[in-house]
Amino acid sequence: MDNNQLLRYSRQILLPQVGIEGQERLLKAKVLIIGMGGLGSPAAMYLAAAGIGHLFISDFDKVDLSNLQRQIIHRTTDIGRYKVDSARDTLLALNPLITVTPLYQQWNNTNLSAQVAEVDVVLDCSDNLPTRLAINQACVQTQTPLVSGSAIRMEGQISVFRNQLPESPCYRCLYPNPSIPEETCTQTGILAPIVGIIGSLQALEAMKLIMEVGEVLMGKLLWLDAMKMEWYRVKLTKNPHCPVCQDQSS
Amino acid sequence: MDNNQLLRYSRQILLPQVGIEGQERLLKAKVLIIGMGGLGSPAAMYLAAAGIGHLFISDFDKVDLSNLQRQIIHRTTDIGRYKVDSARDTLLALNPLITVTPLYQQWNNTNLSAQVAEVDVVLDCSDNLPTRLAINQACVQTQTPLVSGSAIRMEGQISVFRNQLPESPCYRCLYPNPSIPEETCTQTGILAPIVGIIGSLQALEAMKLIMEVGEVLMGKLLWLDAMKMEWYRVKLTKNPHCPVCQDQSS
Amino acid sequence: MTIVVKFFGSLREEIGKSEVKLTAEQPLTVAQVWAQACDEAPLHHHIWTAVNMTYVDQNTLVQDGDEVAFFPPVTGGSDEN
Amino acid sequence: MTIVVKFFGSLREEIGKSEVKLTAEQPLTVAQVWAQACDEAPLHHHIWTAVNMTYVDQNTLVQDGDEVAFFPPVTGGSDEN
Repeated sequence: MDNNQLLRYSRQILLPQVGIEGQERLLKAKVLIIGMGGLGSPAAMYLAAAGIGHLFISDFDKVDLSNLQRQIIHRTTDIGRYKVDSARDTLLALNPLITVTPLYQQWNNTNLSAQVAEVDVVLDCSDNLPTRLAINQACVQTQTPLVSGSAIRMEGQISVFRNQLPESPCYRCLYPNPSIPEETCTQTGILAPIVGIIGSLQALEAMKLIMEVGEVLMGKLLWLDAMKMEWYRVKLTKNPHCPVCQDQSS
Repeated sequence: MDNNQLLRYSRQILLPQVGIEGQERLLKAKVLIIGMGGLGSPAAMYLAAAGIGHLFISDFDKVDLSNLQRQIIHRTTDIGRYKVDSARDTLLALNPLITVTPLYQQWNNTNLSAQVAEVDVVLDCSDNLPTRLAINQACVQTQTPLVSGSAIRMEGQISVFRNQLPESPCYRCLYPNPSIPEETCTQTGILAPIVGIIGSLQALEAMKLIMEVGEVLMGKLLWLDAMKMEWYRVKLTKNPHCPVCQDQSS
Repeated sequence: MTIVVKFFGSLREEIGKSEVKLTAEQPLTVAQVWAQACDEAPLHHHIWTAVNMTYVDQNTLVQDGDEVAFFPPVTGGSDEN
Repeated sequence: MTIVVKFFGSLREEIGKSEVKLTAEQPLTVAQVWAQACDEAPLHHHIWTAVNMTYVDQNTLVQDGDEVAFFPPVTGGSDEN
């Protein structure tokens, strides 16, 4: 690190849990964030600010006026641009010392697994269950840790799946029957700050994974009830019949 | 609201807890945010995105390189500018339909109370106990609700003080003896996403206060232990000997 | 046996109550707890269930003194246009 | 009487333990619980204390079965230069 970096990151290098070693790990890390919407906005901005060396940001969509109520990485003048272009501009304006790779494509099992295999941590900031299940499968196959967040209505949830550890449940363990009603913010709505809370928590857990400090939410799900402002902490166990992670470990 | 506003805010108007009436309340609301640093950045961005009609943002400081690790409202090219100028630019780029008033002054008891009396809710995003106590005093005097957040190290806390209600504790009730050691991020450090979590929570509680929906953290303190990723919910009671809120109600 | 039943988030608002206390003569599964607490309303398979804050499936048997929680999985997201 | 003592956040890391079980013959205040759990180390007046997750002052008497938590107030912020 040069003096410029030492000063920029000084407020976290000061922490005994980070130090020079922790900051070096962040600078060397590669993180894939899938979705540059409500969750991806704060997650990417905090990881960029903190100095994650290489961010891969993925979204095939364009910025729409109705996104701006909560997707704080985009600006009104970005309407109509690809979200990953708009997001890359914001991230590099925040921290020009990092590398940002925009990914425009839609994923299939093959190209997603190949991309996931390139990174240290994946953040699922997507908006639908089929995509979430595909991301989980790629992370289990490649034994890549996954920080999964979601938010809708006045609710949010986050969990961490350390897919390199045989004792870790995977995201699919939670859905023995994945044919559940689709919910999107288009139909259901979301209060703006909830994505800020969950997306920031995703960035925090990703940094802890990279620096190997503290306890992450492995085998635990935090569930936010924003109307009551209560957090529920639910213990998760590996599903012995899970078609994704059981296949993998046998 | 015109069609442009209806579309921009559609994802929260859809919520039964918000609707047209809730959005109208947000559009009419005036919120004072004291501090455009780590907590003020996400708090202001989410309140601007959600359509709070008039944001008063206060900070007398200028942007420094060491801020950019966590203060995501500022850009690298903003170094040396007043934080409130840099923040105003970001907020209006996010949502040009709102009004943003930058406040550059340092506060004394008189001018702070006068400013607080102008708004519906105050967010304390400041960085030291004397300022926090002065903000509390002004909010108690003017019976203005206060959303108090703070973050340092790997810790954060948030609470809401509804100073118009006689049963509400005030911030000073928590400090029978306010001569406690100063802690700033300059000496102690902070991990970037923690301010994102607490600042977003402050925006959420402010919106619930304005719309009068749900239960806010009155008489409750949420305390985040980011190393263990655990939230503690502590019940607060009014201090019968509090020199600030007891004076007021007698 | 006595069981505390809780409903979280939007499910609480749908059901119209946040907590119910049940007494039962014989062992119940989580699904049967729901039926008794919600006047036989159908329990959709996508609703998550936790016993004493551990995620379980709907056929799990509940013990005396257990707390059973029902809550909606959050699968959506806000990336959409 | 038996008391569970917990240390949160950076205090946990300073003290080097997260939880202690105490037994006592006679009633103790919160401050005395600290002294017994922390080998008579001084309890600074700025440390917050909660009994059964309710904020209390350090002279509060603790009852059998109570959970006593110690945690540092977060007063700082990150607005500084």
